[in-house]
Amino acid sequence: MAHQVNNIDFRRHLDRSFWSVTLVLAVISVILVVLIAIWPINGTLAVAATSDYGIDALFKFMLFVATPIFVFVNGYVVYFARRYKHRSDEPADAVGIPLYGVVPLEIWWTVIPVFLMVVLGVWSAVTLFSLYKPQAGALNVEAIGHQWKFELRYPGLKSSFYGDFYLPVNRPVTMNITSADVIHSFWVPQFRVKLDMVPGMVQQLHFTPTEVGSYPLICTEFCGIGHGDMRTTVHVVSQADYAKWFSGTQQKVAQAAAAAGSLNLTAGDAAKGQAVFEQKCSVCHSMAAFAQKKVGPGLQNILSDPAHPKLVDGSAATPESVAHIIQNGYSGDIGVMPNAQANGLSSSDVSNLVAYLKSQSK
Amino acid sequence: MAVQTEALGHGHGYGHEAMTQEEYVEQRDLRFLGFLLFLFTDSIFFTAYIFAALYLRSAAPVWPPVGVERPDVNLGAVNAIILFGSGITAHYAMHRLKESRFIGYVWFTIVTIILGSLFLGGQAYEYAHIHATWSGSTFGAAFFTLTGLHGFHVLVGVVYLIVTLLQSVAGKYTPERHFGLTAATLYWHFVDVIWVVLFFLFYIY
Amino acid sequence: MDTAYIADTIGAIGAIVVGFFAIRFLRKEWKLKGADIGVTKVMLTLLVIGCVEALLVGLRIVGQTPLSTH
Amino acid sequence: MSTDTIEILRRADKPIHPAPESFIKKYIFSVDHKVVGIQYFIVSGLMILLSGLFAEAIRVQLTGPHNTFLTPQQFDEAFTFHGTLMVWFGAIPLVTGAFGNFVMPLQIGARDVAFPWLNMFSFWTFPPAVLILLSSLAFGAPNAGWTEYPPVSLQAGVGIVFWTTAVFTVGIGATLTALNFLTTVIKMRAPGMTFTRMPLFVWASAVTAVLSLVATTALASALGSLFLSHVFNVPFYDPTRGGTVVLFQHMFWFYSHPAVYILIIPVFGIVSEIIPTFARKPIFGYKLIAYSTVSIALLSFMVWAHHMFTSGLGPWVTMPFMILSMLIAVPTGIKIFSWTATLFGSNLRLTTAMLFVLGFLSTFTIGGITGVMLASVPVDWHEHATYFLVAHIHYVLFGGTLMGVLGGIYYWWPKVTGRLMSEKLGKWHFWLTFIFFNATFLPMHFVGLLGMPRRVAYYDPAFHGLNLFISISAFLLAGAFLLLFANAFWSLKKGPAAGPNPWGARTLEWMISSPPPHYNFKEIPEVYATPYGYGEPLPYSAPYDQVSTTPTY
Repeated sequence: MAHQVNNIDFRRHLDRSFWSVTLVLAVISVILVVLIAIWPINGTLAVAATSDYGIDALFKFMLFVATPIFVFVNGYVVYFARRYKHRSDEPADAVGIPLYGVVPLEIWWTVIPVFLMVVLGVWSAVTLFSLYKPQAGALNVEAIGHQWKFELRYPGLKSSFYGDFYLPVNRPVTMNITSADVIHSFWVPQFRVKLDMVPGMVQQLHFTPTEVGSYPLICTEFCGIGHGDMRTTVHVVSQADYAKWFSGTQQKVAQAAAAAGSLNLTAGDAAKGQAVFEQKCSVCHSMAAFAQKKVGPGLQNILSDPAHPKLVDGSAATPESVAHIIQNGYSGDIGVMPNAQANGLSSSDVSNLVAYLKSQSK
Repeated sequence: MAVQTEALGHGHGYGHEAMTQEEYVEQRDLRFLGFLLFLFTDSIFFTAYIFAALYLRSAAPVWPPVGVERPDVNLGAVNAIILFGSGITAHYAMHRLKESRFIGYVWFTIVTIILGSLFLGGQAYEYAHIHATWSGSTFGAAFFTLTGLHGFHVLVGVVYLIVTLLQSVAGKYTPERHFGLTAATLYWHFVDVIWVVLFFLFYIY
Repeated sequence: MDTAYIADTIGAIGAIVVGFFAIRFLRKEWKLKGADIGVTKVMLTLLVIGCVEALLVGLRIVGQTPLSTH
Repeated sequence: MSTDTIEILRRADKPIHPAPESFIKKYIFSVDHKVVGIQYFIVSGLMILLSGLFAEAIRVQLTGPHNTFLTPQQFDEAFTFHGTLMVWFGAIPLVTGAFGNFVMPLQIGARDVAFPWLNMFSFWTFPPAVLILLSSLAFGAPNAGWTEYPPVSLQAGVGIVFWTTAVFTVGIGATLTALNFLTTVIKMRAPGMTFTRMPLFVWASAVTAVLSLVATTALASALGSLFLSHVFNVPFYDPTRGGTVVLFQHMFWFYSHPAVYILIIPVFGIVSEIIPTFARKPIFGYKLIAYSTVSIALLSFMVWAHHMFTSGLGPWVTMPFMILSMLIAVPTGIKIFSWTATLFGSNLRLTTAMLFVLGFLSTFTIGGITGVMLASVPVDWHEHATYFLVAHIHYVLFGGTLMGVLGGIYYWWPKVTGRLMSEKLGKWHFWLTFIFFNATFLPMHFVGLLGMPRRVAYYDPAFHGLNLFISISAFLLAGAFLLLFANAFWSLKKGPAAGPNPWGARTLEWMISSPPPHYNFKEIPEVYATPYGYGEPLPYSAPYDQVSTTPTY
């Protein structure tokens, strides 16, 4: 009962009808491929940064490969379904040709896809590595995801801000992205770049905006009930406009800082500091001996404990160095502490906190 | 044909005792394969957490993190040897039963149960004295999750051995038919060798 | 005497004894056939590795933390 | 392994379990694989309906860019329940528990699965899991999507505890079913049925069982860690205490990528059964189809990180995952080409089941192609977590799994119930499903590429038109399912008797009466060849070599 494979002459089905359908499908594929080739992706979704060219070409290449496969599979399915449909004048138990397989054909449709995938894989890998390559003289911008807004930090701006931001055209940009709470994502469709903003981790995105315009910055990683509205705008502008915006923002930030009050450690109020401590700090710190940890160390006697004359960052414990850590945060072996910005502490909050810590140190 | 249908429709019980030896062997082979697959899938459970422990370790600048201490390695080794030794006694017990030396089987099983319980006691002592907490650090998270899971397996194993012991005293197992014991012994071996990996992971590496 | 020293001695001697029996069983079962024997062989081999671990700890070749006194 | 070890279990006077007499033993706590299969079918079918309702709620919300039909909170719960119910409570139990249980033992000529009691137990983990999950709606439902990435999932209330417990419970059943099936396929095949003579659905079931065995326990550990994080504040995923949130994604996707294949491989099996039956010719390249199933399964364990290309793994980690993911297209392509080639030179009966399978070929091809696009990291950077991804997964899981399953329902319905369904209604059902499926999910590719992220309750008004079109198509797609229920109802009431083999198929389940008797096979057949030799005598021992293979529907 063993079956003889390929023991029938299937070639008589490879007749004129079959080949003309094949030809039609080939023509359709070629037309579609040409249409894809001349299709300006730019017209459908604007291209506004350099990192995209490789990606769009790759996308088109995939469509080149995929289109014939799709056309031929569907075309043959429809053609076979019509040509070989059981007719009412055939006997009820009529069967098709006993064709168990055609080994050369099976080898071909294994080998060709492997080849295509290797080409695609190598091309993708080359593009992938180019995406991770930093550009010389890049503008370093930090973006931090919050529930549900983007915080931006520019070098030269003493403080960060939320919302719309500006990038100079034709200057390489390195975006340093992270998150303060849950996972967010940084996506500008027109730049074709997207990376997750992962808490506890900084990722870099490299690109050069090439087209002046305003583009949406969208969070694509689900981040809670505000996810749907978590978007802002990135404005790509000329160098001159960028300089104008930058100095304007610098002033605004400075004014805001002035309004918040500069850091004056002598003016701290321990009672107010205690309230802030209980609200903001007590999640991670207890007011007990240094060794009694919650997340961070216990903070009692921090300014006078002989067992711990140094702080986690190695500096001697003084009101100034404590204030420094509260303002700038800390990240190292024993954990991560967010900075004053992320904790939502104003300058007066910091000085009140230092006063409170001082009052708790013998 | 009619007779066969009748038999199929109203088959008599297929209980353990009613089986012929050939039927028993057939059932045992099926169950043995099923039990092996169970052990395999259970080992994946540990593997996933071991992967997690290694991942957390690679993410930490120092391991164990500052302020956290590993469990005491010397006592850990003694405890490990207690568990490994119980594997040997379990193996002896199995052999005694196969050789129809029933009293030997009972004694070795009792020793195995005692050693297993001793190991659990050692674990409890360790938990009480370690300078790490479950929620305090990633080392604690990995350590307590994995050793807790293993301890749970040991506990199940001890209960399993007690049950098989009571069953065999009641005369359920014979030198020819003792799949339940084979399974219990295999399970005990499994619990043993998991500790080989965990001991290395938390005490030595 | 230091408790760590006692623990080490017990661990090392125990490892040698248990390892000896494990290897003996392994040698006995090596020639036997059968699915359950095959699995047992794997298990016993791992057990021997465990004994080597414990022995190395007992001889203070590996393992970082000495018995803490507090 | 030899199959002769269970010779006695095959003897006519040794049934694997006696026929039940009481109602409870017959229909509720039944150990018969056929009854368990039907129980799975009913419960998972209900779950799919419920999940579909959640999907429709999502689509109602998205008819307008700032619709107020649902609050964002409710919207998040809706897509979480949609995904969770569909994956773990709908599709996986349907393709493994229902189809696997009913069909696989019949196809290998066994009287039941290896462990009938365990099989019953597996099923009875399922309804409690459903209850646990649904009761979370009363206590603060989980709302971070079916993936439940921390930290956002840990911010939610107690719902996450219900969620992990429910999925854990249903996972126990899935693992035990897999263990059971694998033992059954290895040990209980009819004499003469070597591995290369097994029907392709049996190949698919066995490979799926291996996937479930390895992956489901890994999921259990991921769920466990999430549970511990929430209940005992264990810092696996808390970066402020040294934890790392990406770890969960590794643990979750190590399961959930194979899970996609747990969903689709049984459907490959269903398709491989239906195509030769209605093409009336042997399946093209039997061995290559079987081996490509195995290679898909092997590859599926090495590609999990392709769900995490934007999570910050770095180029050297993502690159191997990318290339391995692309390679999965090769065995998948082999299957599609082989099925298409089977139609060549056939004598095709365009029944409803066959139409669904042809629809499957068309839509699954699109899903496969977009899969390759998502596998390439640079392109994935643009497409990840947008509606392009939503479109892709629905082309694979709806256009693939559900189309194949619908084909399977129309195909095996007469075997299960003994009655035929209406072909006329069935064809209407197919065409409406096919048209509105594509109308629903094809435009999603475009909105995604143009910039609409997934899981948003509000969106850019620029996409309003397309979203409205998608929503209306989705409502009509749901409406098409009413035809299936009408058809089933009609068939149970008035459907013509099917006879043992209405389609003229050649696998073993069609050699016995419909519905099959309690003991399946009075005499266990001996098997001489693959079942797909249309035009040749049946490859079974007497009396099964005398069954008519002339279609009678």
